[in-house]
Amino acid sequence: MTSTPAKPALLTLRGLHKRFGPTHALRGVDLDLVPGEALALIGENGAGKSTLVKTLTGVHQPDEGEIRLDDRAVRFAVAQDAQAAGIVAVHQETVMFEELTAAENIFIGRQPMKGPPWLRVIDWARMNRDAQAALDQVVDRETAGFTSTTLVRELSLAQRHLIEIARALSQQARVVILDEPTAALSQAEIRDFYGIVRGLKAQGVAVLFITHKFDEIMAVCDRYVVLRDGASVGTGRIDEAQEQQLVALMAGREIADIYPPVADRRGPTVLQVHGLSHPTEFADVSFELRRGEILGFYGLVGAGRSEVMLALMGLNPDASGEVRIDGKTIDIRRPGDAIAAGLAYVPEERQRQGGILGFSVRHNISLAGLAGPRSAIGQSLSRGPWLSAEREQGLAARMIERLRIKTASQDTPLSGLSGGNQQKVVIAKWLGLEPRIVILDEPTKGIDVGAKQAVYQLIAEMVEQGLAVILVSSELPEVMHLAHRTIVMRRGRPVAEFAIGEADAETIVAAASGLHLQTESAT
Amino acid sequence: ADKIALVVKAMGIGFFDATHQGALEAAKELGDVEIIYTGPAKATAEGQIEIINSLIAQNVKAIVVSANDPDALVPVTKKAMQRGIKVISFDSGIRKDGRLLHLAPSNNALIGEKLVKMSEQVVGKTGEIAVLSATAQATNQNTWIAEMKKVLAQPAYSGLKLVSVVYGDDQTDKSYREALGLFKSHPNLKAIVAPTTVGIAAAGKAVTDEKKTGQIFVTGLGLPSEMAGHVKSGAVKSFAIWNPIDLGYSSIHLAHALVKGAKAAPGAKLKMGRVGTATLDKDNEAAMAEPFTYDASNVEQFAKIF
Amino acid sequence: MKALDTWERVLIGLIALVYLFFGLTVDNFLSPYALADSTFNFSEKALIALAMALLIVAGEIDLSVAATMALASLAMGYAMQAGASLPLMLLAAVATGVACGALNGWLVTRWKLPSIVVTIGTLSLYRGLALVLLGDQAITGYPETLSTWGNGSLGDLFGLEDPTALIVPIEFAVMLLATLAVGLFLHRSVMGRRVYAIGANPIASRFSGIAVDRYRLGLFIFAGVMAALAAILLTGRIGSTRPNLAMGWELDAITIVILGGVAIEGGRGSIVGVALAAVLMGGFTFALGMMNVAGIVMSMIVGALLIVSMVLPRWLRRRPTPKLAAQAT
Amino acid sequence: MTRPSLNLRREWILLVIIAAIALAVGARAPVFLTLRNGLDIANDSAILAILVIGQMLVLLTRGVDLSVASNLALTGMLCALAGRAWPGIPLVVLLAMSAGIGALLGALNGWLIVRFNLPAIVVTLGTMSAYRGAIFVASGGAWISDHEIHPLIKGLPRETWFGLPALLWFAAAALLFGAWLLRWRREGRELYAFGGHPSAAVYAGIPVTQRLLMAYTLSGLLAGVAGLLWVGRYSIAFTELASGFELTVIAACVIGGVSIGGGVGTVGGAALGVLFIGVVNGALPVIQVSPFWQQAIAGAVILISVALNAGSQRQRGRQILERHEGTVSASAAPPAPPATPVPQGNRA
Ligand SMILES: Nc1ncnc2c1ncn2[C@@H]1O[C@H](COP(=O)(O)OP(=O)(O)OP(=O)(O)O)[C@@H](O)[C@H]1O
Ligand SMILES: Nc1ncnc2c1ncn2[C@@H]1O[C@H](COP(=O)(O)OP(=O)(O)OP(=O)(O)O)[C@@H](O)[C@H]1O
Ligand SMILES: [Mg+2]
Ligand SMILES: [Mg+2]
Repeated sequence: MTSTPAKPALLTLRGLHKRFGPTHALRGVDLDLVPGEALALIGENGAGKSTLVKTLTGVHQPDEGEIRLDDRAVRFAVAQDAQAAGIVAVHQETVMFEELTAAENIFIGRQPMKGPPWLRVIDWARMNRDAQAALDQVVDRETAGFTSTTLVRELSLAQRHLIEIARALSQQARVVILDEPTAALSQAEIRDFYGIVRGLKAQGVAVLFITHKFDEIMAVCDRYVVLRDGASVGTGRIDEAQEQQLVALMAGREIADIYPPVADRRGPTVLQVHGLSHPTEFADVSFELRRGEILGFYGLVGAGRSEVMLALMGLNPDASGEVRIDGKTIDIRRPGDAIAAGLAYVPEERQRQGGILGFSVRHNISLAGLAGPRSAIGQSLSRGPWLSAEREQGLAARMIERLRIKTASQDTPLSGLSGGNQQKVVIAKWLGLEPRIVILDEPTKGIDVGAKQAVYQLIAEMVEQGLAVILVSSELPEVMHLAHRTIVMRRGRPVAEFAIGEADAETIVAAASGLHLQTESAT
Repeated sequence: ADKIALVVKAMGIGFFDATHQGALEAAKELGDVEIIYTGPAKATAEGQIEIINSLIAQNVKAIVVSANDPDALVPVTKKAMQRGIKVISFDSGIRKDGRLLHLAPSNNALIGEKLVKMSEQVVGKTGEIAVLSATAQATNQNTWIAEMKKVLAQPAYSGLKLVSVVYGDDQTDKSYREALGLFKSHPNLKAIVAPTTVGIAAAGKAVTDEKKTGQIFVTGLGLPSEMAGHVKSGAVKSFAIWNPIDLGYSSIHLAHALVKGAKAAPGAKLKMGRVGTATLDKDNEAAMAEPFTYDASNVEQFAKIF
Repeated sequence: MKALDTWERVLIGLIALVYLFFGLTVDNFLSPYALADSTFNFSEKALIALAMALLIVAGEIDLSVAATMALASLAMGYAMQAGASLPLMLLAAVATGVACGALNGWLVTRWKLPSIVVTIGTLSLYRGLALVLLGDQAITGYPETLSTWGNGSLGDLFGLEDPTALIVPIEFAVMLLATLAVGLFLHRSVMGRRVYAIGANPIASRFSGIAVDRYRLGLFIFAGVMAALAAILLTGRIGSTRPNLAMGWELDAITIVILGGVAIEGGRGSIVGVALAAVLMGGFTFALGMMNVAGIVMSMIVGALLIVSMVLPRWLRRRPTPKLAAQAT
Repeated sequence: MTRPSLNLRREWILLVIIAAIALAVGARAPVFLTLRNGLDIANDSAILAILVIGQMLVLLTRGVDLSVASNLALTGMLCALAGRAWPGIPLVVLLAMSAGIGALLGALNGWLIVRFNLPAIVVTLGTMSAYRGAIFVASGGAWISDHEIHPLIKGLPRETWFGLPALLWFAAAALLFGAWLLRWRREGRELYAFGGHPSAAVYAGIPVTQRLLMAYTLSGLLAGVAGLLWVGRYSIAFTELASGFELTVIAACVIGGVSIGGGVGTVGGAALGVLFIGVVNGALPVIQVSPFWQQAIAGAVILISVALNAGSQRQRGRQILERHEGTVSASAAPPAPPATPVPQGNRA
């Protein structure tokens, strides 16, 4: 199972440890990066992958252990030290400066200078040119839709990711670290991205690639290292590895099929949406949802699905259209109205929109129950206007048990949980309200296989109990396996609808991207 | 020794530092008196109330105040008097029921007249004058301006025209800007009367800076030490002020007399050491002396004193 | 979110220290009269500090509270001059407070403006309006009842034979009541929990169904009401209204709130801490006053105290410099 | 770098408003439109401009420096004391002293903020009182008045160089320095970056601590120099000098479009903010607006200008739906990918 790299390693880690107060995030990581190879770093949420990246790039300092570059021990006190040593990273959180241009984002801190030594100033012209060249490597200038002088705040999430990759490329790096760089990219862009990684390898760069998607690992990586609970637990060559085996390593147990069977017990229609429109984001969205049904919303990133869901929740004040629940038209102006009508929304951006990081797990779980002014359970969580500590604790305990949330205690702040468990807390917040319709927006974005399976299991249980579920997802397998019906959106409009098993992947992607694909054999 | 507190409008004002000097002189003369010199950071009534509260707690024998607000201090000084502390006001008074007596630095009517006379001296029989005052709430300034207006209404001064009253808030930069504003909005202005030590200095500066010396004159109430330079430059011909040292000195004598059992009642005559005797009027008020005029002949000499 | 945390214990310790130290070194500092008088230094400020604490916990700030006090007092004075009865005068003050707070809240919520900028503007506006309306005049002649509220003790209020029997000042009692009420609201009520949530993450709060903007508006209005209450007491205490009433108090109130352990970035803090900080600052400045320390030096000491109170716990914990990255994650 | 058209537009609007006010006032009082008056206003605004540049650097980092006015007064007082104590002191030494003391006080703010990770508003609130009190301690509460101020200090603001008052040259130098730093130097760009996204700045390898220290130190330095000029111009130094001026400085920044939220603002805009305040302050006495109105008007102006600011910023955003023809606006959303099919396959 273990394998030594073919060439001498460029960067070696031995016995790396990192603690955040009580959290022991890294407990002994060994890893070798070799020029011209891509190493996949895989592991469940909270395994410590991002912490490792931050330690490697000088954002954090290791408590113990050693980083060797070219066989010499090094220490990076701050991020520039690592950059100077040729180690660059695309971090998991997008780190963009919205008010600066793409070129400045690419060259921040190392802008080309000109002029005599006593009056060095930024060479804007050269910087813009060089930045454009770096962008051209990453994306076709025609399809990019922006240039090096566009302000980043005008760009979409995917476009921002492209700039980050360009930033990494422009640095003459010897080691490039990519922490889930594809999370916001469309299928087409991911394919371009493969080309970029291959190009890097050809130039002799050592690549460390972090992702939760196995097809990406298979496509570009040469070796893998599995991280579990902050320790490296296995390494080997990709071409000798089995997906099942990796999953087992990550989870520390066997995981059979991650998609649970979904029963078809669809009941009467609960939700009818008619002609939902918005001046700039979406138009003519109409659909129906039945009890016990999972309705998928598929589309490329930025297709407008989230905006539609925000409108349903009364979070999009400019939207108009008709929404009926149980045949009764309801007027949703603010989230409180939607919640009172039995809707619940697990938003896409977990940390920004979903949970309150500084609040304890318990307070996060009880938040919606205490917030909804007219919700039935809101009454039972409190005594009139006063908080009831026992009831709150009771609810939190039930939810932690039911969703198998891994947390030290109810009082742990949400920020102390791994991504997958944070997601479960956000879901628990809504389940405590006993809603009738649950909207899950990219519920498995950036969470590991084990946590994904748990979320799918939860969805299956929800429909079992007669809930209606809307599942917004950019992962095709997810909607294809779980949704009874799938609506495909493109550029703010629903463009197609498929029942389960009715269409194959190619057809659905074609609808989503608006392209008529020639079927091509697998590459 | 008996503790007597001298509470001023705000710390760090030259005028009051001079009264402190006088107070110390009186204390030395009287022998058994200890002076506490204090005041708030900003010239507010609230700040003075806090200070008086803590003075009450210290069991001082007497409190001598120059009030930032004649009414606001009444409740707290009443409380002090209930607890046996003698409260008098000086310079800027407290309402009648909030103190035993008030020692005015001078007679308000006399000050008003003085201000008008000094401007007539530089302007002549006819011409435009303007007032640059302290804050719009300042009690004594407002009284003096009112008195000035009364004097100006007399036929003898019909040629003098008061064209504007502006407020520099006792801030140098604002007073300076207000003075510049006066130059612009009143091209024929002949004199600026500033009955406040901050304002008169700032106005003098503005005149010098704008090279309007000889064209516009500044007059009003100022301290010799602060005004000597302006008199020399010619921006100021003459200005007036009562003697703050004597004012502090006399107040302490009065307070001491009350502590020693003298009664403050209309018509009472109280000794003020070397300054003489104060006679209380029907409101238990006494005035010290007519303001004294300073000009090139004597300002240098007094600048060394206050 | 707990009411009694480590910081509150530190404050209690400091208060004990201040009263012990000055009690031993300054004559009369611990006499009942001095203790009662010292509460006047902070009672009204504590009232606006309570409202300020709620705002800061919710991630907002109101620099215009003291200027609102001036306008509220002014309204009360005008009502009196128009011949209104005492209840009507109070109503006028409160209505003015509500209007000022509502304008702040409306600007912040409707126009999505940062409250610090809005209230710098309204600070000038309200103070300026008071100047426009009152100019160099003052309003005096308030009814005796008002003066009793401002200056009297509970003994006076209950008409006890021997007024020394209960020398707790009415203002201090009002402050204690208000602390209790605001404390219960913030720490024990559902709405208080929502205030914390809004301060900690306004977006997630809105997504969870909290009517964030209504709460913000409500808190600004509450600040206006508390400013009106403080203005009524202060006007009663000093018996006059001037445009520069309570000048600069907004900074004192913020200092109390910060000293009380409320995080300026919102989401954390307790009312007990704020009340303790008010007592600490009041007692400390009163003691300095009894030692005849100049007012400006006193404010210098308070400024230094504010910084030390924040630096000290971090210094003692001896952590390495926290990375700024940790703030955003 | 293409600045977005929106920003430019609001600067033009501000300029137009300033011009309109000047013309309107000039119509009532022609003296307002003379060169003399223009110079007066510029002279009056010069010190404000110097302070605004410093404050802007700090605001860009999401911070705020409430202690500028106290710093100004303390430095000014110390310089005045030094001038009184050593009559032979050369001007260069005085200038270096003002810059040095100011920078030191600013650096203390910065150090407290970065070393203990404290919010700037609280730290500078504290130092605002502390520095102010230090003036009292240093001077014993006394005024240093006209004849005690060193002639060189008094002379400096009244100097004329190349036909323009020295104060204007100081302001111009500060503005140019600001523009140079913020537009042409990495350090300046990094302030924008840090203010736009503090944690990203750490990842991007920006030396965050140094940059913050730099911003506060420069703010202090400029305040110190402004202190020397202030004391010279009004030839007086006392404890309450320039008290409350920090709010005017912040107001000028805000009116000029520098965001309190960090990362947004231009030197040109800030300069216009200063000019605006200068023109309004200069106009009110000239047209004899009751002095009681001045503060209320200042407040209303701040509110209106930030509301306008917010209004113009709200319109930005993305657009998913295709736009109708002819509605292409300046703040264009990224155009859609072309419809021409790029042959490609997809495997799920
Ligand atoms: N700054 C921090 N302070 C405290 N704990 C932290 C910090 N950063 C990470 N952790 C904790 O360290 C552990 C590892 O987190 P990390 O982000 O490295 O996981 P990951 O493998 O990248 O997960 P994911 O796949 O969700 O990105 C988690 O328990 C996390 O809560
Ligand atoms: N450039 C951007 N700037 C700011 N927010 C963005 C940007 N791009 C996307 N978002 C955020 O993400 C959401 C995008 O959702 P949208 O409805 O546009 O597409 P979608 O089909 O849900 O795709 P996805 O959610 O996968 O991005 C928006 O609600 C917005 O909050
Ligand atoms: Mg990660
Ligand atoms: Mg989405």
